[in-house]
Amino acid sequence: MTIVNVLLGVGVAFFGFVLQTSIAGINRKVIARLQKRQGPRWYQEFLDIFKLLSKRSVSHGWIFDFGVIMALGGIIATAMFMPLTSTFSPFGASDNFFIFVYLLAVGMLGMAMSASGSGNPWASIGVMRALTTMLAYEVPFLVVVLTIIKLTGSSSLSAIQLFQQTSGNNWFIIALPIGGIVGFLALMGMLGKKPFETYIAPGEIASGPMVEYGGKQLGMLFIMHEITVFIEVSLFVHLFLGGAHNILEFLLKYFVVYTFANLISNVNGRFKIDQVVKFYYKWPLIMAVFQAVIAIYFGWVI
Amino acid sequence: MTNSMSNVEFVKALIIQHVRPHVIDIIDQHQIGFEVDQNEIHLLLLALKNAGWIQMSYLSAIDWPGENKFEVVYVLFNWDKPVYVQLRTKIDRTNPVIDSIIQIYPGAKYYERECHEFFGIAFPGNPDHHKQLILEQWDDIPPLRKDFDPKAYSDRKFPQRTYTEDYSLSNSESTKVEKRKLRKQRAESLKGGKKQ
Amino acid sequence: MRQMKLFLGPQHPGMHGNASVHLFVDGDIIKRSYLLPGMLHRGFEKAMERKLWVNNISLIPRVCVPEPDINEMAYAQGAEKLLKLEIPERAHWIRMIMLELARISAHLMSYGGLGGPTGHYTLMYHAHADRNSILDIFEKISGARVYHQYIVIGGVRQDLPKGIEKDINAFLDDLESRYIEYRDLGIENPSVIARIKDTIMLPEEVVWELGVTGIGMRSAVGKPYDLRKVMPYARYDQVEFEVPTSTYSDARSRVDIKLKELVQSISIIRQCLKKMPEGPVRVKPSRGQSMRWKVPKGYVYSPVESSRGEFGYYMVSDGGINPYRIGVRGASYPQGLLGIEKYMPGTRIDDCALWVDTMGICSPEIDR
Amino acid sequence: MKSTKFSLATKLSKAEVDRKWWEIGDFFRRNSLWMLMYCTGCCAIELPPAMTSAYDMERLGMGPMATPRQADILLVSGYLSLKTLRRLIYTYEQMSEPRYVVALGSCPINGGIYHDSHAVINQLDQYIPVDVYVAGCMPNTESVMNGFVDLMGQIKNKQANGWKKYHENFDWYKANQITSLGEVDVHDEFHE
Repeated sequence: MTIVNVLLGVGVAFFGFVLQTSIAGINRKVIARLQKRQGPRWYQEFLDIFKLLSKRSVSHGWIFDFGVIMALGGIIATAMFMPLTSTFSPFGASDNFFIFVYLLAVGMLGMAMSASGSGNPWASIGVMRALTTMLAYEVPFLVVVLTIIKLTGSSSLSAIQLFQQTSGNNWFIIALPIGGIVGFLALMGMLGKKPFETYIAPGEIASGPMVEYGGKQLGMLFIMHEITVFIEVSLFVHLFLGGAHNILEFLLKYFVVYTFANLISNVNGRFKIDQVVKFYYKWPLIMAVFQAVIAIYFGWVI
Repeated sequence: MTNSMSNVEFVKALIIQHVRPHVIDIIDQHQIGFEVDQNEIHLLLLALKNAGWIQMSYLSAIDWPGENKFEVVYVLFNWDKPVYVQLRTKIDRTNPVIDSIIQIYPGAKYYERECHEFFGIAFPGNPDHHKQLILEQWDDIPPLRKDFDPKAYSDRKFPQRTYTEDYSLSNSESTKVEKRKLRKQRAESLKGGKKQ
Repeated sequence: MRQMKLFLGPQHPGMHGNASVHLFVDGDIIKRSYLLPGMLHRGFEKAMERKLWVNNISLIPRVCVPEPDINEMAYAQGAEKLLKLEIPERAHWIRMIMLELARISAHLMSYGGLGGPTGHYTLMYHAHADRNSILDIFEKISGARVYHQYIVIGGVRQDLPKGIEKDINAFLDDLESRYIEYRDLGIENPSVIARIKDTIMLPEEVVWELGVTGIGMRSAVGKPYDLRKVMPYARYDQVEFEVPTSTYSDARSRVDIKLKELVQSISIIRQCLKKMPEGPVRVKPSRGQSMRWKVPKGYVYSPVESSRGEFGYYMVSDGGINPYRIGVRGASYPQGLLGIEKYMPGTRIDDCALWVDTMGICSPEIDR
Repeated sequence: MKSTKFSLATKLSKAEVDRKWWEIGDFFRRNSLWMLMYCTGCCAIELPPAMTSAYDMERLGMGPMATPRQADILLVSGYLSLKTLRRLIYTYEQMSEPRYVVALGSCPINGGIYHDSHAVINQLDQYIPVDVYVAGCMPNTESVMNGFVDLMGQIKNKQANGWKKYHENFDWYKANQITSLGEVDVHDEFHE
């Protein structure tokens, strides 16, 4: 681990932020067309974030401020490990899947801590819901990913990508179709897309954890959110869509996955929190276990 | 038409069976009004409710300072025999008290509260009738009484906008153009936007 | 048991209008709740006493903002009853067109409002886009988008503009062609169904206890209790329409009835456009008298079926040029105040905004 | 002889640097105005067309926000009863700076049609500073949108400094609030 690795990692995090923010902006335009309107400029998300950073902010005690920094730092640290293609990875072979799972939680917990520190009851409800949703989608997702790790024999993302790119092997979304569906459902939950967007829910709990944030803290949370989305979508691309040979392929896959999730999100309402948990523990979990059984014990892999 | 007219007649017969109303006014084939004594209201409401007038549409009061009376109004409706029945009763204005009807029509709870707030009529039997509902920190007589002047209250409490320039065109003919120009100038000066 | 107090409103994206629901929650379950009204109190009933009968026409549409025309209709109808005034035949039909257009607009707004609490913003955008074309039609007819002041005592303010039939028909065809799409987007959508089915119940005995009218009542009772049918005003007895009902009143069946009523309204407007006779549209007081228009002594209650239920004006005249007292019976009074206090506890925080939306609670008419 | 073209400017003073940064901030602020959806009155009914497909406010980078902390514009849509004014003042003081106020309709200007009402205030800028007024009862959606464009122009020209005025004349505003409201912060004793 040299200074070059660290610099590369920071570069990846920055690249992820720019990429995701642009794609989110383009997606806002796509969604606007779905809703019969013109939509904002494609760089609107950048303007929003920089505007928030330019505002004065109110503090609610040091936990509130520190939690935001912890969240942002945790997420940047996670993004630093993210490989972009099968050959480019900032920290070489340390791009283990479990690093992402654990480091993502640091960011989430930082946000939870900070939101609870604000003392607003809506924020506590939002945090409670966010953590409950996390528990719900992680279980089926981990079962599917463990199946993939068992099949590949490695938990490194680069290795998983290379395995899929080797001739004779399919992408895992084709090889494990049921698992692919479960993975995508879990991705929707991770991204906070609509049927599972219980913890932001402006119409119910007034944007949940974000209720007390304004100005710079909200700006940092937005940056954190963009990088989180980058990590999650990249994980899906690498795990299920065969990764990428070069950066263009990565961009294309990334855009397709994110836009598809967004389109589904915008023709759906949102569930209640108990429905989300019941949903994930019912069909996706059964499907994931079923997929694991037939893939590992019977070896039925397409 | 005859059928619906008979509904009104039915109500009239029903009421006369119980009490002798002071006034009966038949407004049209779907509406009839009675003025009765204060102590007969509950009896009549119960009788009407049993006869199918199960919906209480409206409850309010009218202030008659000349007679020193409040007139409390109950409007009931029956969906099967479509007739609106207004029951009115006059109560004393200096000490306005009338028993609550929430035992008969639970939906009247908030109407009574509102009536207390706007007129100052007390409804014993309604547990919350004295609490404030719509107004907050009210510091005057109940606002819907006739002797309350909202304009005076507003002038006293809220600052008014004062206009330094007079733009009315009722003056002599010659200044009209000038005034219009002034007005235009001021409008321009108020404009924000990109033109500046 | 520790309860947390939450303020849903007045500034909350889930609240329609400026009202506040105070919730005491235990976890996610509401234990106690009440509505705090009064944020929109303007003293209408007092203001109307201070103005002339004619002046009030400009004031009354502001009582209920999403559907202003019913106010004008109730007021004009009541004053005509007191005046014993027969208005021209054509005016009745034009009034019906306006009222039904307003009903469609209110239903679309409320259906789009379903998008807020359920998070389905595409539905909201589509419904509001269609509502905007109704507002454009209103602008052509009356010159104003929202507050038309078109239905006045003695008829309507002016005749329909030439060629408006074409616009109205084009709009109705457009709306009707996308009815299935609306259903699929909203109440046939599985994720929305999960939110609105079998929740926010309104049983029949609750209806009678609270005095709920309109869609809330019809969805629970299963009888066509609609003032347009039961005691027809204007010329509703000469058009054919059905009153959709159901006997199981959850949020979904209420929204369903709302959509079915929309279809009926479309058919009523079509019939009106066909059957409308030619002729004058307004009875005016004799020249110079409108400011001194005296209304004979009397008490009248003038009800109108709004999109949310029975909407009535209680009007008292002492024979002068000002109304002596005008009371407004808001259609959402029973379910808005007593309903939230008594029957919202037991539901979840998620349901609260949906409760307000599907029960059809309009805060300006509670506060006046 | 140094080339004038690419020479660095002479060392800027701190005030000038601040001003430059502020101008850059203003660019972002005016292109991404988030408004607080607080439907104080009936003009709020013209906001759904402005926000949704018909006029599409998002073109200008504007959007509704859920809570006062996140918002830049406080949109006073219509008349303000005393009860609302109290909550409006809490809301305004919660918003993070710079904050702007846009008042729709005639009622915040001079009382409008409710000028003689016992519950509606007559002039909003006695209580909180207002940056843009949009007149009309009710203002068309076009004029509402125009009001926002005007606000953007004002931000560009550094005229939208109502929030600074609120700091400078805080005592005057507070005194006015207390004259009309009695008490600004009330415990809500309804039903308790």
